[in-house]
Amino acid sequence: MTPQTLESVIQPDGGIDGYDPQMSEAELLHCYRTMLRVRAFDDVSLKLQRAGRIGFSIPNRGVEATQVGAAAALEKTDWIFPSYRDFGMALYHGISPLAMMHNMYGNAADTTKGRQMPVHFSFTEPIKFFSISSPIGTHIIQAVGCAYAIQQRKEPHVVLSSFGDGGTSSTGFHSGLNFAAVWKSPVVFLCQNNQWAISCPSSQQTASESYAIKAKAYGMPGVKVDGNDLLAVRRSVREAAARARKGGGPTLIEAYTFRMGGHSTSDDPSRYVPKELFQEWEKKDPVLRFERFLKKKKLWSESVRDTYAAEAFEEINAAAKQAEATPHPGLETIFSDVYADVPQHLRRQGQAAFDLARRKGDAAGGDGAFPL
Amino acid sequence: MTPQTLESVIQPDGGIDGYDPQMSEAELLHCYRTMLRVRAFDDVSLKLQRAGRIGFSIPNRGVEATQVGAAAALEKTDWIFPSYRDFGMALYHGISPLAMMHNMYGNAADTTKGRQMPVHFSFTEPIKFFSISSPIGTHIIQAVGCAYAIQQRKEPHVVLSSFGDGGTSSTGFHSGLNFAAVWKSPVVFLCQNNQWAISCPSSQQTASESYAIKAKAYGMPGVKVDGNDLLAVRRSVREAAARARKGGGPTLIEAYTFRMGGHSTSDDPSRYVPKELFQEWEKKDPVLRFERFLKKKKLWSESVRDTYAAEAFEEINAAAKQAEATPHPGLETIFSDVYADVPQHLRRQGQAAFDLARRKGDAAGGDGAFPL
Amino acid sequence: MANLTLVQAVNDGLKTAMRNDPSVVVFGEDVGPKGGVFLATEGLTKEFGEGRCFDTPLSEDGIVGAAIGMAVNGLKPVCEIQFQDFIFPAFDQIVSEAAKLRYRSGGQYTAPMVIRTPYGGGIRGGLYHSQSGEAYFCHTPGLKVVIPSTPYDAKGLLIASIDDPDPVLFLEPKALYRTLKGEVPEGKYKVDLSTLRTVREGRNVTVFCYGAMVPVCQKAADQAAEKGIECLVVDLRTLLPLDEEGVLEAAKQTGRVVIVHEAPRFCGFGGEISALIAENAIEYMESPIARVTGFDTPFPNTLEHHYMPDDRRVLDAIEHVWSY
Amino acid sequence: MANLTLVQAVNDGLKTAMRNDPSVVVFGEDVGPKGGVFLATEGLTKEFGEGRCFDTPLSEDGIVGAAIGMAVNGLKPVCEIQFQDFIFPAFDQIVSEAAKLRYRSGGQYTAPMVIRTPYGGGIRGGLYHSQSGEAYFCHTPGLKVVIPSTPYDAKGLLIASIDDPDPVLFLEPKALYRTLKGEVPEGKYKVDLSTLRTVREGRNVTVFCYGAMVPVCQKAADQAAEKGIECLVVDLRTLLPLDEEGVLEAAKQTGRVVIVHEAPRFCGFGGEISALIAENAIEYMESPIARVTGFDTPFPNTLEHHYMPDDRRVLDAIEHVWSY
Ligand SMILES: Cc1ncc(C[n+]2csc(CCOP(=O)(O)OP(=O)(O)O)c2C)c(N)n1
Ligand SMILES: Cc1ncc(C[n+]2csc(CCOP(=O)(O)OP(=O)(O)O)c2C)c(N)n1
Ligand SMILES: [Mg+2]
Ligand SMILES: [Mg+2]
Repeated sequence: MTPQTLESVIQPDGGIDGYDPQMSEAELLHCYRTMLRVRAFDDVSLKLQRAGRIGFSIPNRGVEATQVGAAAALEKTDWIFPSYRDFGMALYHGISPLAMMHNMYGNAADTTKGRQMPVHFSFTEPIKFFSISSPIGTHIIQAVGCAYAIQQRKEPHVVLSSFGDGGTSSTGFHSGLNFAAVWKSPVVFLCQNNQWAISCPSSQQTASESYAIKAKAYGMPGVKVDGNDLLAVRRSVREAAARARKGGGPTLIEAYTFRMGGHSTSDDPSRYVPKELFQEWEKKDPVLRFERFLKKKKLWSESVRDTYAAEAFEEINAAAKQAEATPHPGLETIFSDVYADVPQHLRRQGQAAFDLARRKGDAAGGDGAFPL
Repeated sequence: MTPQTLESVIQPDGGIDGYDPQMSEAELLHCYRTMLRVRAFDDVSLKLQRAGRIGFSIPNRGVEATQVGAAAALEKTDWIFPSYRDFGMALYHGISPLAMMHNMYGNAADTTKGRQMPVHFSFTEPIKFFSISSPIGTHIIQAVGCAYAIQQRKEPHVVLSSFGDGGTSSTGFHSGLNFAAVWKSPVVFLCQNNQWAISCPSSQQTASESYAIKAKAYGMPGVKVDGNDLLAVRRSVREAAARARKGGGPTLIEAYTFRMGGHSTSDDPSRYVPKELFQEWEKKDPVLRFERFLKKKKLWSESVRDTYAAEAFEEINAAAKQAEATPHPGLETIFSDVYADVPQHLRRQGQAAFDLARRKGDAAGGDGAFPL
Repeated sequence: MANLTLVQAVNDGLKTAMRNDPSVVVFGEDVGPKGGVFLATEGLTKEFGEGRCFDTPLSEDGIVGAAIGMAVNGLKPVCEIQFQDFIFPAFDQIVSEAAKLRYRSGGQYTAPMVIRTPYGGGIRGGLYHSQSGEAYFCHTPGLKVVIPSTPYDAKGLLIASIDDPDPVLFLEPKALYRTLKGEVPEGKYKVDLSTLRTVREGRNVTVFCYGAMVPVCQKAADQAAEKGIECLVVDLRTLLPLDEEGVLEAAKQTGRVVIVHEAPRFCGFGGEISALIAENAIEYMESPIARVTGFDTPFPNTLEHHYMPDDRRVLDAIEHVWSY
Repeated sequence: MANLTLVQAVNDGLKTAMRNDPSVVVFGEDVGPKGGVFLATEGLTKEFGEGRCFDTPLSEDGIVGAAIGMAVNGLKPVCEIQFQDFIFPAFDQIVSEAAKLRYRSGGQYTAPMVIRTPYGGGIRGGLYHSQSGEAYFCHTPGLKVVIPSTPYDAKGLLIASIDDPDPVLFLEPKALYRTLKGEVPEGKYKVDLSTLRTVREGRNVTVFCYGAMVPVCQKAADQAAEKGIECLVVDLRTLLPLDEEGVLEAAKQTGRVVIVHEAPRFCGFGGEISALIAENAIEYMESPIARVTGFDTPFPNTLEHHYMPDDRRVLDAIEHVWSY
C-alpha cells in the first residue's frame, strides 16, 4: 500500500489470481447490473437533454466501476457525501431510477422539490445519500463533522466522502482531511481522479506525484487504486472503512480512472481532450473488464448483458415517462424550507406571488391563497 | 534533505564542523546585533504596553534566529510577505526601529497612518516588506501571485512567504503551495513552527509527521530545519532561494522552534503551556547558541554583547520617545486611501466628520474644511 | 438571579445549554483550555470534557463546515469564530451551505447550529478586530442573525438560538462584554427570536439600534429628553428574520426615524430598515429617515473614536429629524 | 463598428486590453483552451500565449489571492470566477484583502485588478448557477462594483475597469450574454465608472435597475407608456462607488420611484437606493418607494420564472406608485 503504486485485482484476462472478494454470485451480478443501469440512465438522460426534455445531465461513462465498487464496500447504515458524478452509488443501494428521474425533471415528486438542477440528488432512504451541492469541496469537511457525531455516539458507521481530482484543490479538501486526521474520524475520502476538472488536466491541477500522496500532508494512509477495476476499488474502500470503524481514522483513496466524454451535456471535450486518450481508455472500459471477470466465473454471457441492459432501459424509459407526466412543484415550494417555519416577510412575499399568479391566470396561483 | 530529519549547523559547543557559511565577520555580527535589537524592541514594547502607552505587541523571544537567519538569505531586491511575528526580518534589512515605533503608536508618521494595530507593519524600502494582514494565511497565496509577476518579467528575484504552524491549516496555505508548485513560482515558504497557535498545540493542528512533509501534497521539496540555529535556517533558505531563482520552483521549509512566552501581550501562556517546556527550551536559546558560535570564532565577548544591547536599548527607547511625541494622524486619514480618489459619498462623510470635530472643539477638525 | 457581565452571561448560557442537552458541543480556536480569547468558554472543557468543548485547527472554513456535518447528524454544534473579522474564510460554508441546506434538500437535511462571534469596535483593534459584518449575513435567506445588547438577552437569546431548528449567527458586541452588568436568572430561559425590545418609550423620534449601539442611543435619548425630545428607542435584537411589523409600528408611532449602527453605511442594515419604512409607511414620515453609521471606509485604529457613532452624532441626528 | 453580443463584447474588451497593455493577464477555471464555459475568453490563449491566458487549479481563493499578489507587483490581472455563485471561497481575499490593502498599507501597496464573473438567473441553473450577489460586495469599502447591460457598455466599462487603480468586481448578466446584440466600436474606448445611463426619459415614474433587469424594465416602461405613464428608466451601471447625486436627481424628477433587482430583497442593493432617497429627498416623494426583487429565498430551479422579476411585476409596481 503506497500512494504511488496502482493497486488492481482484475487482470486483463479477467483473472484475479487468488484474490477472494468474498462476494456471492448475486452480489457480483448486482454490481454488474448496477453499472449497466448507470450507463442506461446516462444514455436516456442524454437523449432527453438533446431533445430538450430536461436541461442538463452529467455523464458517468468510464467511472462506473469506481462508483459501484465504492458503494459495494458500504453498509446501509453508513453515510455517503457524494459529488454530482456519483449516482451509481445511489442506484447500487436501491434508490430508484424513478426517484432520480423526478429530480432530472425537477417536478413535484422530486425530493428536492424542483429547486436543484438535475443530478443534484438528495436521499435519506435506503441509505443516507447526502444532498448534493454545486460548490466543489464543501461536502468534504461536512462529511467529517458527520463522522464526528458518529464518534461521539460510538456508532460503528463510516462516512464516504467522494469528490474529483479538481476537488483536491478546494478549501473543503484541506480543512476536511486535516480535521479528520486530527480527530481520527471514521471517514473514507474517495478522490475520483478522472484526470479532468472540466477542461483542466491534472497537470494544471497539482504538481504532486499523485493525488493519494496528499494524504501525507495530513498524516493519514493514502492509496492509489485502479478506478476501472471494481473489485480493487471495493477492496480498498472496505479496508479503509474497516480501519475507520475500529477507530483507526480516515484514509485517502485515489481511484485512477478516465472521464470518457464531456464534463456535462453542456461541454464539448473535443475542444481540449486529445482523442487518442479516448481511444486508449476505451480499451480499459470498466464494464468490459468486469464482464471478463464474470465470464471467467461463468456468470456472464451476452444474453445476460442484453437482458440486464434491456431491463434497465425499459425501467428508466418508463421512469422518464412518468417523471415527465408529473406536474411542476407547487408555487409554495419557492417559500417553504427556507426556515422550519415561514416567517412574516416570506408569508407576505408568498401571498403576493399567489395573487399575481392568479391574476395572470396561472394555475400555480390556485385560488390565490398562500397555502403555508 | 528530508522533511523528517532536523537539519542543524551550530553544535552545542558552538562548532560548525567544517561548514562554511561564507559570511564576513561584519555580516555575522550584523546577524547577532539584529537578534539583540529584536529582543530590545520586544522588551521596550512590553514595558510600553504594560504602562498603557501602546495597546498591544507580539513577542519574538525564542524565534529570533529563524527570523534573522531567513532574512540573511535574501537580497534587497527580493520580497518578504511576513507574518506579524517577523519584524526581525525588517530590522535585519535596515528598517529603523523608529519607523516601527511610529507604527506601535499608530501616529501620524506611521506608514500605515495609524490604521492598523501595532506590529502590523508595511514597508517598501530598503526592502519590500509587504503590508501585514491580521487574517492568517491570506498572504501565502498573494506571495505566489507576486512571484508569478517576477516569472513573467524573467527577474531573478524570489519571494519569501512566512507564516506559523497554525497558518498551515489556512485556506491560503493550501491554494498558495498548490498554485506555486503548478506554476513553478520562485517562492520560499517558511513555516515557523513555534509549536503553538495561540493556545493550540501542534498535536491539535495537524496529525502529519511534520509540517515540512506537507510539501509532498504539492510536489515540492520540504525541509525541516532547526529554527534556533541561525546558520541552519539561513542555509536552507539560501538553497531554496537559489533553486527558485534558477526556475526550480518553490520549497517549503519548516523551522522548528519554540515561542518562549505568550502569543501576545494579551495572552497568558501559563493557562496552557506546561512550564517544563519553557525550561527545556530556555536551554536552546537561539541567541546564546549563536554567541557560542561567535565565541569560537573569537568574535564574541560579554562586552560586545553589552555594547550592542546598550546601543539597541538606547536607540529603541529614543525611538519610543519620539514616536510618543508624534501627533495622531489627521482626521482625513480615515477617508483617504480607500480608493485612489475620494468618491462623492466619502467626501460628504468626511466633511461631516470635520464639521462635527470643529463643533466639538476637537483640534482634529481644524478649520472644519475637508482637506482632500 | 446573578449579576453578570455580558460575556459571563454568554458563558452561563453555554453551560446551561450543555447541561440540559448532551448533544450540544462547543468548539473553535482557543475555546478549550484557554477558555476563549474573551473567556466566553471558560471552564467548559473542565466541566464537559474534551469531547464536548475543544480546540480546532486554524480554519474557519473547517469549523463551520464540520459544524454543518455535526448538525446534519444529530449534534447541536455551537462553534466560535474568534473575531467576526475572521469569519470570511467560512463565508462559503455559511452562505452557500448552512443557509441553503434545508431548501436544496427539500427539508430532508437541516443544519441547526449556532455560530458565535464577537463583533464591533471600541477595543482599538484596527481593521481586523473591529468590524460589524451583520449586513453580509442579513442578505442571506435561510440564516438567522441575532445580536444581544444586555446580559439578560445574551443568555436568553443564546439558548433560544441553540434550540432553534435553523442556523443562527450569534453576534456578540465585544465592546459590551465587560462594560455593563445585569441581572441574569439561573438555569434555562429563552428570549424569543424575531422579537424587538423597547429600550425606552417616547412620542417624538424613533431610534432603531442593536448591539453596542444600544447604550450609545440610550445616552443620546437621555440628552434629547433634556432638550424636550422624547425618543422611542428600539433594540432590534434579531436582525433576520426581522419583526417587520414591529419596526413599522414603532416608526409610525413618531413619524420621525433615526437608524444607528457601527457598520459602514452603504448597503448596510440601516438601509433595509429605511427602505421598509419608505415602502410601507412613508405617508407617516414627517422628516427624512436618518442613518448614523460607521463611515464607508475600513475600520481605522488610532482614530476609531471618530469612526464609531457616539451619543453626539446620534443626538445630532435626533435633533435633525425633530427640527426638520 | 461591429454588431456583437454582450459576451462577444466582453471578449473584444479583453483582447483590446491585452493588445494595448502587455501586463494584462487573464486566468481562471477553464478560461484557457476551452475559452471559458461561456466562451468569454475564447481565442485569448491562442493569441497571447499560455503565460497571459491560462487555467488555474480549482480554487477561487487561489485565483483571487494570486491576482492580488500579481497586481501588487505590476501585473494587471483580470481573473474569472466561473459563476458568481462560486465566488464565496474567495470572499475573504476580496473583502479582507483586495478591498483593504491600499488603506491598511497607507497607500504603499495597491491591488488594481478585475474580477469578472457571470451572475443572475434565467438559465435554469437552480440555487448555485443563478445568484445575484452584488449587495454582498457593495457593502465593502475599497471595492468597485460594475454591471453592464449592453454590449457597448460591457466593452467600455470592462476596459475602464482594467485601467482603474482600484479592485473592480465586474458582474456580467449571463442572461443577456447572447440575447441581444449591439454596435460596438473597434479598438479601445472607455465608459467612465460611477456614471449612470438614462435608458429612457419620462416625467411620471423613475425606475432604477441594472444588468439583466434593464431590458425587463424597458419592456415594462413601454407597457406603462401605453397606459399613459412615462417612465424615466435609469441603468445604474456602477453600483459602487455610486453616483448618488445622479440617483437623487433622477428620483426628484418624478417623485415616484421603483427599484428593480433579481437579488433577494432583504438587505439587497435596492434598500440602499431607497434609503438614500428617504434620507436626502423624501420631501420630493409623492408615493412609497417600491422595490421589485427576487424573493427572500434561495434561487429555485423549475419555478425560476416565478422567482425572477418580470415586466408584469415591474409594471404592477409602476402603476402602484403612480396611482398612489
Ligand atoms: C467552488 C466551485 N468552483 C467552480 C465550480 C464549477 N465547476 C463545476 S464542476 C468543475 C470541475 C470539477 O472537477 P473534478 O473535481 O475533477 O470533478 P469531476 O467533474 O471531474 O468529476 C468545476 C470547476 C464549482 N462547481 N464550484
Ligand atoms: C483567519 C484567522 N483566524 C483566526 C485568527 C486569530 N489568530 C491570530 S494569531 C492566531 C494563531 C496563529 O498561530 P501561528 O500560525 O502558529 O502563528 P504564531 O502566532 O504562532 O507565530 C490566531 C488563531 C486570525 N488572525 N486569522
Ligand atoms: Mg475530475
Ligand atoms: Mg505558531
